[in-house]
Formats: sequence, structure tokens, C-alpha cells
Amino acid sequence: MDLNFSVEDVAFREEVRTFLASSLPDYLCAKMIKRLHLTKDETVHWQRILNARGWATPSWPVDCGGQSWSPSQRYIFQEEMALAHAPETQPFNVNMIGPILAKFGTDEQKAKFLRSTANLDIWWCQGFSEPGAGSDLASLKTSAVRDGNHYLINGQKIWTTQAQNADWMFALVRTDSSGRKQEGISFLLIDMTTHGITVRPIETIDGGHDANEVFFDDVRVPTANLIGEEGKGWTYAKHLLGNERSGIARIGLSKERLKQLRSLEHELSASGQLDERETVGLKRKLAEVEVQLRALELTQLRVVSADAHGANAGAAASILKIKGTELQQRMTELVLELAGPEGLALAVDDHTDGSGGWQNPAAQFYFTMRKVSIFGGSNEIQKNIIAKTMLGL
Amino acid sequence: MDLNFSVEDVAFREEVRTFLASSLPDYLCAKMIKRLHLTKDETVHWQRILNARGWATPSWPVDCGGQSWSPSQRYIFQEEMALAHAPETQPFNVNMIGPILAKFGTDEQKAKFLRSTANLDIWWCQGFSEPGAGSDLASLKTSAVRDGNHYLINGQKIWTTQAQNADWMFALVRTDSSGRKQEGISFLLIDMTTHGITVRPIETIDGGHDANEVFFDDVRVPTANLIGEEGKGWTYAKHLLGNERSGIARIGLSKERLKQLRSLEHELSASGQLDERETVGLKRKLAEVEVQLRALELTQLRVVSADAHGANAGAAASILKIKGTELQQRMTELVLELAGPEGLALAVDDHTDGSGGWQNPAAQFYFTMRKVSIFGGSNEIQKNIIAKTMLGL
Amino acid sequence: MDFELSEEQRLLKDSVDRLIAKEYRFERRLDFLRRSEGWSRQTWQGFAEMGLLALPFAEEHGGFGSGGVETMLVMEAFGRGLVVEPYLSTVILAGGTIRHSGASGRMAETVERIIAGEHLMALAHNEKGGPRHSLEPQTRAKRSGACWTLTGSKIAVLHGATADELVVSATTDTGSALFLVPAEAEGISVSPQKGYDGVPLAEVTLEGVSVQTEFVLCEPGMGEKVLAHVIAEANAALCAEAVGIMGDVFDTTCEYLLTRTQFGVPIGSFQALQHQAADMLIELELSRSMAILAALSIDSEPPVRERNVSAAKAQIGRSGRLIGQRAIQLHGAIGITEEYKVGHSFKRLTAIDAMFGNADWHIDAIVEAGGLYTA
Amino acid sequence: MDFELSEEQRLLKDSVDRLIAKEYRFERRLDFLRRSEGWSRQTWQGFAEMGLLALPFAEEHGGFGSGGVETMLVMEAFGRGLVVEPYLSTVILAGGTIRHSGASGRMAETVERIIAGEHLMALAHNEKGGPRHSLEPQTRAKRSGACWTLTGSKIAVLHGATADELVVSATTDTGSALFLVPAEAEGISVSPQKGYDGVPLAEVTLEGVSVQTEFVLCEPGMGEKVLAHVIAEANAALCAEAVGIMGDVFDTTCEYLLTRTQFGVPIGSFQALQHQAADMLIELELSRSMAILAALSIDSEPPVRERNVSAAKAQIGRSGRLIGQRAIQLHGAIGITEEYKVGHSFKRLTAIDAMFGNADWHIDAIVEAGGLYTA
Repeated sequence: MDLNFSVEDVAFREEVRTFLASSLPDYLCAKMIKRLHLTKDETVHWQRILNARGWATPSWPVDCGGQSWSPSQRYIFQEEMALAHAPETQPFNVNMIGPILAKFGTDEQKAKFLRSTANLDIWWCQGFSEPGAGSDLASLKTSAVRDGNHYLINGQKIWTTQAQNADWMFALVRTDSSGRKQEGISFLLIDMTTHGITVRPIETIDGGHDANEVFFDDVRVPTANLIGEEGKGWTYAKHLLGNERSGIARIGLSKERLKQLRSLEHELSASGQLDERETVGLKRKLAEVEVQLRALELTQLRVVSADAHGANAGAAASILKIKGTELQQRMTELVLELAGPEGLALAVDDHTDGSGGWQNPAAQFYFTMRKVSIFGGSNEIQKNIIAKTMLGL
Repeated sequence: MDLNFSVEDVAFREEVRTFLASSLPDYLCAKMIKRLHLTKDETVHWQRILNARGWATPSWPVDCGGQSWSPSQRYIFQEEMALAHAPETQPFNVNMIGPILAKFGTDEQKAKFLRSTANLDIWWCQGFSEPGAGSDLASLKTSAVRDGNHYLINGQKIWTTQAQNADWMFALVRTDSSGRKQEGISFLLIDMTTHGITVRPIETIDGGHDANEVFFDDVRVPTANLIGEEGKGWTYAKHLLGNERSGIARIGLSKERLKQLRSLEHELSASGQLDERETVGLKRKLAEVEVQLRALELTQLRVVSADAHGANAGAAASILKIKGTELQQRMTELVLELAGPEGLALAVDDHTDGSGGWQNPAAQFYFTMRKVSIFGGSNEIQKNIIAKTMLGL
Repeated sequence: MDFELSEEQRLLKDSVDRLIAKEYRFERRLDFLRRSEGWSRQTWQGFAEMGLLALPFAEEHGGFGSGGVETMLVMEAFGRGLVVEPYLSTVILAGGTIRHSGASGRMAETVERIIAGEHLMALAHNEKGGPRHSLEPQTRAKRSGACWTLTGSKIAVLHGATADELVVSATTDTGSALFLVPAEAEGISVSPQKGYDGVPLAEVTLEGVSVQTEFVLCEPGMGEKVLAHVIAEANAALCAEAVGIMGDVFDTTCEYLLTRTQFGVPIGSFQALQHQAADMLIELELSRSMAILAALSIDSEPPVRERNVSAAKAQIGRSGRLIGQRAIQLHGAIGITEEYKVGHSFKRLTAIDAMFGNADWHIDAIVEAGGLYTA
Repeated sequence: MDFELSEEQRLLKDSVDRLIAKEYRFERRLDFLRRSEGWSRQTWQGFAEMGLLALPFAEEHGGFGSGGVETMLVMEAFGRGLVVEPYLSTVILAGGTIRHSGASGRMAETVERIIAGEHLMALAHNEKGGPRHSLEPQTRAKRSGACWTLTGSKIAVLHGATADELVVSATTDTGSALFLVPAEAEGISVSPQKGYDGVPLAEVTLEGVSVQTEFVLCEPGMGEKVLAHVIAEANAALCAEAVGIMGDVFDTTCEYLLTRTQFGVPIGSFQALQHQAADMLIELELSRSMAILAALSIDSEPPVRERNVSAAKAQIGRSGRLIGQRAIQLHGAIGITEEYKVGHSFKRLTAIDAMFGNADWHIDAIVEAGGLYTA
């Protein structure tokens, strides 16, 4: 047992750090520190810088443009990205459809999509959730009816993140409603410019417009855009879940936020805005968070180490997801507490301009983070998974 | 709306206080303060003092020896009893079988049992739980087979509190196993000296011997000892649940324990055993408990007031039970924390002698109080009840 | 000891509940929020006509001389509707400073205009940089002849931008005082902000604002005492509002649990969710009890009043967070959309905890006071 | 970065796990508790034969020179079995003071006898009345000639009544020191107590106990440093023990959820109970991670060592309480009976939190140290 990273890992960390120091544009770093939303162009710009270095899609198979990194290297990369305030890569492209294409795509599909997906020449969104199918995803109803060498799509998706920016959607659609509900689902790639698609934005309580409804009205999709076999879509989608365990707890991000909290604590107690008693109280809260974060970090590292030794971590992904999101949420609570009455006012235009103090986006950030325990399999669903793993019921 | 008690209530409180000051024996008060177990004789002694005043069984119907007190008077009586460190009356006699006899007993049964039950001339225990029937009480199996003017009882009860001291048991037994499980249950009074009854003590983690197993081996019980109708036992038993809402949260007891915590806090911080930071931390914990206790106290008073106005409080009993037990448990945690390493050692003979410090019984008291969220319908069962009340599912 | 409402109180409750249910449906509120002022003057007139603006003021000034319970009933209804009109700022806060300063001749007229719905006010007491929720303002007031000159800046002034007149706290050489400052006074600048809960706010800067002595609302040295009383009343009012919100959130959540189906059954049939909902009800009932305590305590002597109000605000801060977060979680994605009421309720509960001391701040206040049960 | 055990470590783990599973079944433990000493000398000999008593001692003294990981493996197994033998007191605590004081000639012999299972020791450092967990004893040591005279009293001395020799902390004119005191020394009185977790304790009074200078284990001024290191090791060991207990409790609870039926189904099919069990697993895994951190930190420099061990002890204190309480609750009445193991595990978890600083105490220690992540 050894908590220290290997010489190779340390060298790798240095390499990542050097690259980020020289390649991450200052203006992006500044926006990230202020928790401002990036525009589509900014995300694209950064991902192309990473892709030029070969690091936009490290978890993909090497022959598809990935890196043969060890689990600990992946962990280091993610941590350094977060600590340097680097934006994350576009998750639907990099973590979702890329690996699916690499594993289940035809040669034609790979040739058509992989390079442009990595380079963010095309922007993907994910069409899974429907109004009646949230946690019970398999009950989705959007229908795809075969019509020659096309599918005719009718129905509705909801909570489609970034659909307004998307060129393509990967979607689960129902091609058969006769048998078990999981068995009639297919996995389809849909060009968002196709006739009959309407995107309607959903405003969320944090003031953002990331979520959308997407309506399909007799949308024609070539059968060549089917991933794998018809009716096997559920299997492919499930492949994504628990696929990426090394980053699920978002330790790096939380560490970086903890640093911010520490510096706010210094600032507020030094300036007398918190009296001594409040300062002690706050320091205790921070220490509590630190202990939990350290425990989660080590748990994450244990999973990384077990992966490196080829072991299977069972309920690990769910544990990391639950505790990771709880800590992320806890930290936004603390920032908001620190903001006090100054945090009541919204910044004038919070998503593009960072002229206000740190207090003004505190509430929005708190509201935004409520979703992390809902999306990607709610924490209740994660507990069901843990219970199933351990009780088999 | 008025938080103040009426002039009559204030006078009543004074009457109770005066009575307790003059009638509660000093040695009992001292034992209660030290949280020592009372012997059977001590409990009997005190209950007879109360009974002589007519106050052992105030909630019984007036013609059965009760008092026509208002809900607020009952509340005041319970609170003053707790604040004066008076022992509680024997609960199985006073809160359980007494009201059952009064409501469902025959004239013969009332004549035979009521006076001696109030005066603790006979000591009752409750035979409900069985090894396979805990939260699912209705699945009980102890059988009562009719044989002329007797029932023949076979089976086993468990967790029977104070069975070792009991002269009589009121028990739920199965007289029919053909229909719905609730419908074949009868309510029977059993003389504990009857041939075929074996009582085996169960030691609990607090070192106590209050719980027992009771085995029935062809025990003959006269049919005259049946309460009400055969097969209606479940209805009578359910009548007991939520029957006594005015004392369920045990506010008085918790207030008295809070006082003890406050005085320990003063003692430990004055003597330098807690440094300033620890003292502030402890004071915060106490303030948190106080806020919750005050909220619970007022909720209890709202229920009392609603009862006085003839309203029905719905899920109130469950809310009071859950929060009341949580607070009782929380306070024992705090006492144990305060005891520190000194609390590791048990008192030499904790149940009879109070020569040790307050630290030594702290752990036992903490362990003892784990049961309050289990017995009398576990807090999970209480939440089921609340959910049923509000969702109707 | 009695928790029943009087006949008059019941009538008040029924009519304000009806008003909110009828006039303040969620869609209308969304519409109000989109307007430039962010609220509805028509609704405000409705409050005036119903007499709600007159409640706490003395009968001699045209008010009803009502107490904490009446305010509680109104605020609870306002909570259910998520009312954004300037009731707290005009009637409770600024109006409270007038009431507790002992309204004299000039003030009587102001009160009359408040009651008529013709005069909006705001309390400017929050400041940046100093200790949180301090009652000793950094804003300075200097006397010269028949005038005071005020210099300083205020933040988080509720409904500050639409107020006709501001009550400004400032420190003089002989202690803190409260001043009435017309919104259009020279040297004052008011910059409007949007609160995340929908309630408009403002930052107010005073650069040598001149105030005649007759506009001294509260003499030097008395400002802190009056402010403490008014803030206690505001906290009691916010507790009641929070209970209204929590009750509404709880009802909505139960309804959602019964109607939303997943895996072929209503999600309310899942025991883990049932128990979460049960926890919400427990917190709601405890909060309701404490809001009543706060309402019944605001006319008590300061130590009792402060302790009880702090206890209520602490309880409500904790419960509000739990209920708000649980409601969002139980709703799932729909809970965080701007089109759905629960998210707005969650935001307002968050703001209520942040105003006039959050839960931890009030726990510390109780510690400072030597405990809650200390007689 | 690697969390895998070495081959030797795996062998050690397998053999101690097997030993406990075979020799330390719950019924046997209950039998040990009923004996007058409260534990089994035969089992102790078994530990000696397996070499467990030799683990942390230097090879030159007949030990294996093992580190924190080996101790962790042993203590985790001991946790599963709820071992009551004096391993912590003799090997970790008293043994640790010898190791960190730099064992000289005389000590080498003592270590050999410890390793052989022939010599039992205890650390007497807890005192009544002073600040909690202070390393500055009130017990005084005065020098006169070739002798020191010790006066004072100690509480909560683990396995103090069966120890052949005590390590006593005392303050001299030039700082604190540690002294070796034979149990039968004149002026010493040892009164045995029963710990609620089954571990025997003692109160020790020293009235002018005379100690030759050669029995000074740790020179004046060095006592605090040695004691701090030993207590960090003890806390790391207790964390590992707690993880063993929690793992066992968790397994037992899962099994109970699957076998206990109510309402015609296993109670593990109730979602609310499933989620409680899931919470337990989360706490268990976080605790395991922190026990590893503590084990790997005990040879680090003091600031890192203290911070990491405090973090581990805080985590384990919180998790131990949650897991213990939940396990009891999920078991219902059977969980609080003395005949069932879970209640005993709960008591031991409670005691572990109370020893050498509970969770809150260690959170404060982290605050004092300026935070956990401070590099």
C-alpha cells in the first residue's frame, strides 16, 4: 500500500500541469473562477486545444483517438484540469456518444463521426428522458417506425441539455412496443436540422437555459443511423452507466471549491464580517467537509487502484456518485451562507459578465447544484442500486 | 391564541406541585435524579401514594377511578411529575389494561380488577410481541383453543417487559387462523401463576433485565378472562395506540434532562475540563436541542389544545413519538459525550447504588434509550402511518 | 393555553386566504415578476381595500391595532401565494419603525397614506463589510443647525427602488438614530437589483443627504432599540411566511407523489419517498409551532422576545432548507424549472433564511442569551 | 498510488482472519467476558505464537519491524471478533512508548517478554479533572538522588488491573516524562473496573511511588512527544478496529434484512430499510478509506500525521455512531439484547469514539492545525 503516486505518475502530472499552464487561455480560466457559463464557442475553442494535444478524448480506445492511460493517470488528468480551472470537455461528445460509437458503431459511422466528435466539429446532445420516463427511463414512448430505409420519429424528449446548440442527437426510441419494455428500444443518431424537429428551451431556477424540450413530428432518420441492432438500444445505453468511475465523484472540482471557501473564510474573518465565534463555527464546517472530501478522495483512489488491478468495484460508482454530489451541494450551501444578505441580489447578467462580487452568483450556483442529485440517476436510484448489489433483492 | 395557561390551570399546577413536594419520598427523588432503576416495591409504594390522592389513574373514566381533567391539566400533571423527578406510574396497569377494562371489560372483570390495578395490588405485563411478530404484530401465533369453559394456550411471547414481576398478563392470542390474520385474534387476561407458564429473562445491552420471554405450555385460562368478543382482540389493542397523545413526547422528562445537561455544562466548563472552544461547541449543541424541544413542546400543546376543542390531530401522535424519541436519544448522546473517557467504566452496581459519578451510568442510559425508537411502534412504522395519513396509499 | 383563533382572526384568515387563492395564482405571479417593477400595484390596492395595510397600526392613526397573530395569518397566506408586494418593507419594517418610535403629528399623516396604499416605504439598514446583522450602522449622521447630514451606503434594501420614502439608520455622536429620507432627496442614489427570490432590492448611497430635524424618526441613542424590535417583528413575519410556503410545498409534493407514475405505480408508493415526505411533515409542524411562538412573543420584553424569535427563526431556517431541498429532490427535474412553483418556493425559503440572521446566527444568539429555557 | 497488499501482508491478513473466525466466535467471547479477568490468556498465547505480539517491534529486539498497515490488518480482524485481549494496551500503547523512547538494554528484555506473551503492560495517562486528552499530566514526579517519586492518580487505564507493569506519565520540573512502574510497587493501588464495552479498565493511584532512574522510560521534556506519537498509533489502530466492527455489523445487518420476515416478506424488501442499509455501506467505505490513510500516516512527520489521524478518527467516530445506531434500529429489539452480537459491536464502537478524542474533538484539532488540505 502506498499513497504516493509512482515516479511515472508524478512525471505525468508535471506534463499535464505544464501543458495546462501554457495552453489554457487566461480569459477562460478567469471565467471559470467566477463560475460563469461558457459560450458554445468557448467550449469548442478549448476542446480543440485539448484535441490538438490528443487529450480531448483520453478514455476512448487508442485506435479511435484515445490514450492508453492507466486509471491513476486518468485520475491525475481530471484532477489537474479541475485545479487549473480548465473547462471540462463536452460531456455528451466525449463521455457518451464517443465511447458508444467506438464500441458499437459501424465502420462507416466511426469514419463519419469520431474525428469530428472529438474535435467538437459537431456538437451532440442526449435524447433519453421523456415527460413520462424519468427514473423509469425504459418506459419511454417516442416511436420510430420503419419506412423503407428510414425511421419515422414521433414523440417528445425533455431535459435535453444543450439541445439548442446541438448539431446531432443520440436518442433512445421505441421501435417495438409488444414485449418487455426494455426490449423494444433502439439507439438512433438524429441530425438536429432534420425537418420536423422543434426545440423549446426550459428555463431553470438558476436562471439558466441549458435544458430543453425536443419535439419530433414525422422526423425521417436514415436507418444507417441506427447504432448496432434494432431493439438493443437499452443494452448500449446501460453500457454508459458506471462506465466512467474515475471521475464520477468530481474530487478535483470539489478540492478547487474548497480552496475558494478557505480563502473566503480568511477574507471575511480578516475583514471583521465574521466575528470570532462565527469564524470558529465556519472553520468547523470546513473541517467537516474536508474530512468527508478526503474520505471520498481516498475511496475514489481505491476504486482507481482496484481498476488498475482488474478488480470490479461493485456498488462503488453509486457510492461515489451519492457522496460526491452531497459534498458538491454542501459546498454551495456554505458559499451561500457566507454571502449573507449580500447574496440576495442576482448579478445583472450573471452568465456573461463577472463584474459583481462572488456573492451574487452564490445563490444561482446553489440552485444549479440541486440537479446533480437528480440527474444521471437520482441519488434514490443509486441507493436502490446499492441495495440490490448488497441484498440481491 | 394564548400561550399562558388559564387561572384554573395555574392553580391546578400549584396544587400538583404542592402535593408532590410534600408526598414524594426523598429517597425516590434521589434515585430518580441518579437515573437508578426502582425496585418493584418502590414503584408500588409511590403509586399507592398517588392512588390515595386519586391521581394514579387520572385518564381513566371518572366512574372507574379517573379524574375529569382537561387535556391541559393532564399535560400539567405529567410535566410537574417529571420536573419533580417523580417516578411514572406503572404503565401497563395505568395506560394499557386499565382503559381497556374500563371500556371493554364486563362488570365482573371491572369489579375484580380495576381497583387493584389502580393501586398496583396486582402488577400487569403486556403479552403482545412474539418472535415472528414484531412490527407485524397481527401475525402472532400463540394459540388459544377452546376447551369447555377454558382456553388452552400454547406458544411464546417475547420482549415482555417486567414479566418477572407480573401477577397477570393481558395478551393477544390466536383463536382462529382461518381468515384475515387480524380477525382471529382475541384479548385474554392470564394469571401468571397458572401452571405451564415459564418466564425467561432477556439481558439487554444496558445491563438491565427488564425484558423476558414467556412460554406457554398447555396453559388453561378460564373463558371468563376473555375481554369483549372472541376474535375482536385486534380492535381492542388498536384502541390503545394513539390513545394517550398528551404524554407521548415526554416533554417534561426531556426538560428535566436538559436542565441536567445545562448544569453539567456549567460544571465542566467552570472546572476547565472543557476549554473555551469546546464550551462554545457544547452550548451550540444545547441550544439546538432547546430549539427542537421548544418546537416539540409547542406542538404537543397544540395537540392538547386541539383535543380540548374536540379536534382530531391526524398524524400528530406519530410526529410526537418520532421527534420525542429522537430528542430523548440525542440528549443521552450529549451526556455520554460529556462523560468522555470517564464514562467508559460502568458503575459497580449501577441499578441499586448511586455512589459513582454521573459519568458511569451515562453509557447505560444511552444504550437504554436506543429502544424508545423501536418499541411502541418503531419510528419507521410511525413514518408509514404518517405517509398513510397524508397520501392515503 | 389556547391555540384557537378568535372569531375576528378566523374571518381575517378566511378572507386573506381567499384573496390569495383567487388573485394570486402562480401564473399571475409569474406575470407580475416580468413587469418592470416586479410586482402589482393593483394587488397592492386590493390589500389596502381589505385593510391589510392597516393591521398593525394604532387605531388612532386609522389602523386596527392588531398584534402578532394577525400579521402571522396574513404572512402565512402571503407565503402560500409567494406574494412579492412590499408588505414586509412598507408595513412591517418601515411601518414598524414609525410605530415603535411613537408616531407624532407628521407621522400620523404618513401612516394614513401607507394604509391607503398611497405611500411605499423601505428600511435601509443593511450594510456591507461590517459584522453581519449589526445594529450599529457605519453610515454617519452629523448635525449642523436644524439639519442632519447623512453619508454612507446601504445594501439589500427590500423594495428600495419603488419606495417613496426610506427609513435610514445612521450613527450620530450620541448613538444610532433613524431618519426619514424621501426617495428623491438630493444626494441619494438608488440602484435597483433583482433578488433571486423575485423580491426587488436596491443598493442605496447617501452622499451628504440633508435631513431636517423634524424627519428624525427616532432620536439618537434610540435607533438600536427600535430597530431590534422591528427586526424581531420582521423575523416573526418571515417565520409565518415560511410556514405558508412550506405548507404549500408540502401539499404540492404530496399531490405530485400521488399523480406522478414511474415503473407503473405512483411514486408515492415507494417507501423511501414516503418517509422523506413524512420527515417534511414533521418539520412543517414543528415550524408552525415556532411561528406561533414568535407571533405571540413580539410584544414580550426584549430578552424573552429575542430568545423566542431567534429560536423560531433557527427552526424555520433548518426546516425550510430541509423541506425545500426534499421537495425539489422528490419532484426531480420538474422541480428545478422556472415554470413550476416549487422551485420559486425553494428560492424564497432560501432567501428567508438569509435575511435578518440565518439559523446558525440565531443559534449563536440563543447561546449569547444564556440558553432558551433559562427562565 | 496503490492500495493492494503485499504478499506478506496478504498472508498475515489471511492467518489472523482465520484465527479470529475460528477461535473467536461470539459465544466464546461471551464466555471470556464472564471470567474474572474478562479475557482469555490462552487466546493471548495464540496471538504470541502467531507472532502478532511481535509485529511492531524492531527486528533487533525480536520483532518484525512491521508498520501501520500490518497493525491495521490485525486490528480490523480483532474488530470483527470484538477481541478484548490487551493488544492495544500492551503492544500498541505501552509497547509504543518503549519503541519510541528508543529501547535500550533493559528494555530489549522487556520487549522479548512482551513478544513471548509473558509480560502484560498498560499505559496510565488519562486523568480526571484537567482538560480532556491533555498530554500534560497533573501527576507529579520529583527527583531525589537516584530515585523519582510519583504522586497522582490515573483513570481509564485499559487493562490496568492485569498489567505486570505500567507506563505512567508524570510532570517533572523540566517537562513531562514516562516512567515504568511495576504493578506491585509500593504506594501504587489499582482498582479494577468493568468497561461498558467489555474491556477491563482500572483506576490507578500513586502515593509517593519510588522509581529508580533506570526505570525512566522517557526523559523529562520528551514525554509529550512520545505520547503524542503513541496516541496517534493507537487512534490509527482503533480506526482499523472500528472498520472491522462496522464491516461485521454491516454484514450481519444485511443478513438479518434478508432472513427476518414481517408482513410476509423479508424486511430487506422495504425500500426505506434498503436505503438505510445503503447509507451504512457508504459510511463503511468512507471509514475504510480513512483507516488506510491513518495507517499510512503514522510514520509521517507530526503535523501531517496528526492531521490525517484526526481526520480518520473524526470520520470513524461519525460513521461508527451512524452504523451502530442504524444497525440496532434495523434489527429492532433483538439488536439490544446481550445475547446478540450487534449490541456488543455498538457498545465497542461507542467506546472507540470516546477514547483519545471523539469526532468533535478531532474536528477541532484539524481546525487548530489550520485545516486538513493545507499543504
